[in-house]
Amino acid sequence: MAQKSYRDAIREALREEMHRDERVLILGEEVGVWGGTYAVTRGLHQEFGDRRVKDTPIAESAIVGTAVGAAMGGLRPVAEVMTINFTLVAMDQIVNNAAKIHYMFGGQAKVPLVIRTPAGWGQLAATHSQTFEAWFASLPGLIVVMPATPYDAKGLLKTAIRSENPVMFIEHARLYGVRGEVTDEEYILPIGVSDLKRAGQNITIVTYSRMLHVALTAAEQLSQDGIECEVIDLRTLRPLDMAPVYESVKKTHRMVVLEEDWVTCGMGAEIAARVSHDLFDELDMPVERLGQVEVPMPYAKNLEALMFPTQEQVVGKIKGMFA
Amino acid sequence: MAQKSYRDAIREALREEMHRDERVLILGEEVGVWGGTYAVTRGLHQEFGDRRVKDTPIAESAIVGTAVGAAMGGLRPVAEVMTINFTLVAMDQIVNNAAKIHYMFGGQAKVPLVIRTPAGWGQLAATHSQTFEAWFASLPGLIVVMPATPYDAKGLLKTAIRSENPVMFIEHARLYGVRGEVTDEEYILPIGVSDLKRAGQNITIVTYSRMLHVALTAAEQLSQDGIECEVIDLRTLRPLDMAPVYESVKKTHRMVVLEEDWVTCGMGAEIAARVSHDLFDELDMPVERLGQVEVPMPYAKNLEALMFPTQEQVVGKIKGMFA
Amino acid sequence: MAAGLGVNVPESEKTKSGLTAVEALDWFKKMSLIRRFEERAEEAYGQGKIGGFLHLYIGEEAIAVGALAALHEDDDVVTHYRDHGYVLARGVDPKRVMAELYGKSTGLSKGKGGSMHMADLKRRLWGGYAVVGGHIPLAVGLALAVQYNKEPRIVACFFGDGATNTGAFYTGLNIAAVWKLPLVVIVENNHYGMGTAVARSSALTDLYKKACVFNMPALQIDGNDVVEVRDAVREVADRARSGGGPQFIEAVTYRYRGHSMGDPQRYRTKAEVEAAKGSDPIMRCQQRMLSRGLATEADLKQIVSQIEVELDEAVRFAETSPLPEPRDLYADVLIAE
Amino acid sequence: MAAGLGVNVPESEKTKSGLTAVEALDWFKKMSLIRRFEERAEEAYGQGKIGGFLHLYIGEEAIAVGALAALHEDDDVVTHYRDHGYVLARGVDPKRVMAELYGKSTGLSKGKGGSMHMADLKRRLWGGYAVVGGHIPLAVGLALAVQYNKEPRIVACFFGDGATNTGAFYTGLNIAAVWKLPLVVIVENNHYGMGTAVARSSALTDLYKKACVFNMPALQIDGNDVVEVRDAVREVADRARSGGGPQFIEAVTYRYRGHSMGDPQRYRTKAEVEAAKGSDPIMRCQQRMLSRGLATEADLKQIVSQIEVELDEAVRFAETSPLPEPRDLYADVLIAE
Ligand SMILES: Cc1ncc(C[n+]2csc(CCOP(=O)(O)OP(=O)(O)O)c2C)c(N)n1
Ligand SMILES: Cc1ncc(C[n+]2csc(CCOP(=O)(O)OP(=O)(O)O)c2C)c(N)n1
Ligand SMILES: [Mg+2]
Ligand SMILES: [Mg+2]
Repeated sequence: MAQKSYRDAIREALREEMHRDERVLILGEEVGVWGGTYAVTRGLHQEFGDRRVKDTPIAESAIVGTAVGAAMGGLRPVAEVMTINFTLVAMDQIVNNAAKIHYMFGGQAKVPLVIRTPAGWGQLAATHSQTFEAWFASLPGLIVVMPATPYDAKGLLKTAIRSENPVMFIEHARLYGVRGEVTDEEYILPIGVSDLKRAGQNITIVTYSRMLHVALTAAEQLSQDGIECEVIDLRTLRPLDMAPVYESVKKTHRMVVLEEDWVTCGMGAEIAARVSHDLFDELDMPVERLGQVEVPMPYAKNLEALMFPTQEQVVGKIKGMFA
Repeated sequence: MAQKSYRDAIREALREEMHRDERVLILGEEVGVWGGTYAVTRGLHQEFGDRRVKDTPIAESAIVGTAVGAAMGGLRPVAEVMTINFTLVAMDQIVNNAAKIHYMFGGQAKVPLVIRTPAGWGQLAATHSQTFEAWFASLPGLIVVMPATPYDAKGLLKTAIRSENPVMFIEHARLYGVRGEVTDEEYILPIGVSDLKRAGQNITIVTYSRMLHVALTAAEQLSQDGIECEVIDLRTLRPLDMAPVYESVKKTHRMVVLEEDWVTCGMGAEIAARVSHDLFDELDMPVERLGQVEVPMPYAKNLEALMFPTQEQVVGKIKGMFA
Repeated sequence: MAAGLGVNVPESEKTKSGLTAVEALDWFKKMSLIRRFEERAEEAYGQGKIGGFLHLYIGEEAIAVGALAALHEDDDVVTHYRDHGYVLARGVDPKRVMAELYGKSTGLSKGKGGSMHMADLKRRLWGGYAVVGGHIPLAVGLALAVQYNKEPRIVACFFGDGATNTGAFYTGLNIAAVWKLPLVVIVENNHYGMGTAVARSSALTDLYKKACVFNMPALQIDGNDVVEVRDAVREVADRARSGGGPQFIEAVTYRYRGHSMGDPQRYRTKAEVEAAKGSDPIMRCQQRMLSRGLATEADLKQIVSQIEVELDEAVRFAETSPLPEPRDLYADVLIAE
Repeated sequence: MAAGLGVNVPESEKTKSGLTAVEALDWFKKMSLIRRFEERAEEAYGQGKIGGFLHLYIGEEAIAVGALAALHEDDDVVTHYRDHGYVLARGVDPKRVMAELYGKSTGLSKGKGGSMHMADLKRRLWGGYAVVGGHIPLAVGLALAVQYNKEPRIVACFFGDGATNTGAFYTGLNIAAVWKLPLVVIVENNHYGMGTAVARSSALTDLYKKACVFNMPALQIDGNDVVEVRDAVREVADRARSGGGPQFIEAVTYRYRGHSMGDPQRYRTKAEVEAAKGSDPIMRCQQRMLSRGLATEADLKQIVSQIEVELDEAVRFAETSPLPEPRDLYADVLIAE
């Protein structure tokens, strides 16, 4: 096992799949000569050339639409949308074409497409700090993956590229530098399987993407106070694999959902609604949700710092549940 | 009181506000010469002329963006997006401009804009039968109104036009012909106030838009079996007025959320999560959610008929909760 | 190569290719089939047997027929929602098209798509698309796949005048131009996008001129002359096929019917519509055939009556075909893996 | 009126208007202020005092300064995120701009917007916008409001070469053209959108030619000649103001710095950047002033040192201003009613 960054793990997945399958190509803004705004595709243009690593104009709807068409036509495009904020410009192509073409024509066409895009923030202000995973997770016909670790990111991206279905693959700009174990052997991971990231018997934390790391550090801290958190990483947001969550809550009888998105109508709402319904008699107390403060993102660093649940807040919330 | 259609009530609101305030103008595809695809703006172009009723090219992002700019510049535009499906093309303008401009510049600019758009369906297939209210309801900076009756539609639209804030005003194509009481005196209704549409003590149905009517007929039928449903119409989806819901559930201890959207990550998830949390000890049983089958919309009439909760299904579900 | 608005356009004598009787009969038959098919569909719609939107192509038949005659069988075709014409012109059995309109399981898209979403992948018909302009990037992507695989094919994409005001039109075709993709776009200028006349929605009204912004070769042609359409498309398709990059055609035509069923048509006069019928594509094809001795009145009558038989059969097939099963609702959302 | 890529452009003698010493000194001062302001900001960014994206306008100063000199004080201005130049050119106190970069409550947007979102409504600066092209329809809407109210004002909208490939650019400007709105758009062609050269992203590389699709009058000018910019903008603004409809200017320039902080700049050579500096707008303005006797070396030195004082003050103000209060997080989401 080697320690690799989330960025490098994703690049390895792209590179390996491009070597494995001649039909795989990358397209997006600055993916080629620049090497990717977040350096994810660095070196791939030199290695694979213009044909397989294509810089595009600033036109997300056309990037995604072109990728959908190319996928229909037999290629395996990996389209990069520079940040998830710009998927707003491509929304019609994602929702109406990527997610519906297979169904709408009675199963004739397929769209084996991956859209890679990072969520993230860092004094980028209101329009550049958003995260819309719950929107995508509401769409039948689409698969939504949002990995938190280098290992998961690599294994899931490889599976996404091999998938016959359209996959929204949501990365996180603030995870690119995070390192973790990634085996040197080739591996893939199944889409649609939640992952137990920490075992514990007192309370279940359900989370995904960057918030997994907040959850894990909070869990360590809580452990010192004798509260053992079980931490479940959803990894795939559509289809949702709730089985490990249910199994866990049946044991812990307490649950917190932790997300980076606004709470209202976020993923947490869906998870909380399902657990509150399906495990009505198992819960000792209400499911708690922690997420982003419900205002647009401000630029000022001190205000931005107030926007997301911190380790302290998670610890505080959970301690409160045992008070 | 006169009986008026939802369509006519909306047109009256537009007409009255245009007479009241010279700054109000309408723009959108086919709003003028054609008189509105759903005949909502019929006659207004003749009455108010090209200056105040403006047909646009097919370019929803530019329609909404232009309306945002016009609102910033001191007008009171009412932009029509022909159906809510086409808001996907305008998503960046709605999310990043309409909803954020006031905040992003520290409160300097304001966007007193109304975007009118109908949800709906009727053998229009996958791309033309969607409803995204939960997406809009997740956005700080935006107000989301979704009225179910002619009376509410008129009163809320007038308030929306007078509002200093951007309002997403979501109508329903299958309600345009529905008639209801509308007083002849001028009136406005407050945004952000849920409305008790039927009193009952056994179970609470929370709903909005077209599903209100399904809820009300189901409630009549259930009444014959001795189950009295309290039906609450949210009317505004952001900000959410939960007080009447809580009051009701404290009395009934049972709740169903009924929506036309896909259940996963829909409005119902948010309502269910809040009630399950805030009224944990009040609920006799889990909150139930009823909504659209989670597949893209098929064209065939017999399949489409299977997509939405019917009166029978609501009755069945609720009877089951008392079995 | 230019046509006016709904006035009698003199029969073009500029046709470069000789017209054979076989071709002419085929085109006459196809145009007539499309027209009569749609008249039948209109009837069925009136009887409540077809639902949703039904956009008729009546008056515009020469474009689909002429263009598809020029394309190779394995060239890709992507269209907007006014799509019955292309599908029939490519030889799809009218039975399956009518069954789709009826929402039957035997329909071209298994009853899932309806009028606006006809696809037949075996014939490389990639579908009709209902979001205006949204399919243009798909065609660009299909052309990218063709170029990537160095295939000798091209992609043809059809859409209306109104679509030339969408973002997808500009952003998609710019990419096609920068990457020199094997794509032919055919704008069907039928003078209106719903009720909005071109001049009320577009800064340029000669739509072929919009190609200037893509630095793309462009032609304006009489879209009601099937021969002119065939010749023009053949010429530019050859260019696209041999590495000449994307090509742009504006085919001027006129829509006789409302935009869809139930259009109040306040935006135009009856007289304007009647005048446009003076350059009817089927009539003009017929006159040319007769005047050049490529067919007799009897030949044409026979074709027309054959079409009625075929359409009776299509309607019967649609009427008697089974509805989709409830379980079909859940089929084809995702491919199982 | 045409400029090449980053090579020595001979000082234009085609200037139509006489240049007064007052004007020249004002412009020299503003351009120098913008440049030095940004160099200070760059420094502060290096020290971690400014965060997020910081897009520098260095090398392009003549456009903001020339254009705003031509506009009336009450004309509306809408810009993209590379926006420090416009704000300073319109006379906003550098203190408040620097404070915004520092995310302080005294900042122009109260610390909510940062570098990319500078607005000052009192000066009809409607803001910098960070979604490429997304602000163009806003400018169209502001122009609609002007037209609607029959005001004698115009709207000016600035954006980059890359933005001319977005859907918002095409769909927005088409509406402006159809409605003949009082709008002037100024494309700052600095040869790159991030790392993508114009020819790699746009089918047309002379960007003023894109106006063809809007049927809009268009000019290509040397964006590094402040006089040429002022004259051109004055001319077309007059036209727009007197009912001539929207006007299009491509101002050719060059960005000296990376796209934002931390750009590896693999897409161009150092030599290219150095060559471009040969036609530096400030240097050219200075040379012109000296050669025409509009100022002495001493005058210019004095201006430059005044600027340093002003900027010291701006930095001090930014450093010592209070942070926004936690409760400010919740302010200005919606207007209370
Ligand atoms: C993005 C979008 N906006 C609006 C519509 C509604 N709509 C359907 S067809 C149409 C007119 C299209 O006109 P044109 O492109 O000229 O094609 P035609 O119908 O004339 O063949 C409109 C506005 C839509 N389907 N998609
Ligand atoms: C819709 C969208 N896509 C991508 C980006 C990322 N991005 C920010 S600036 C930029 C380049 C813009 O280039 P140009 O318009 O030439 O302006 P310049 O930066 O050169 O002044 C890109 C791609 C964005 N902000 N918005
Ligand atoms: Mg048309
Ligand atoms: Mg640029």
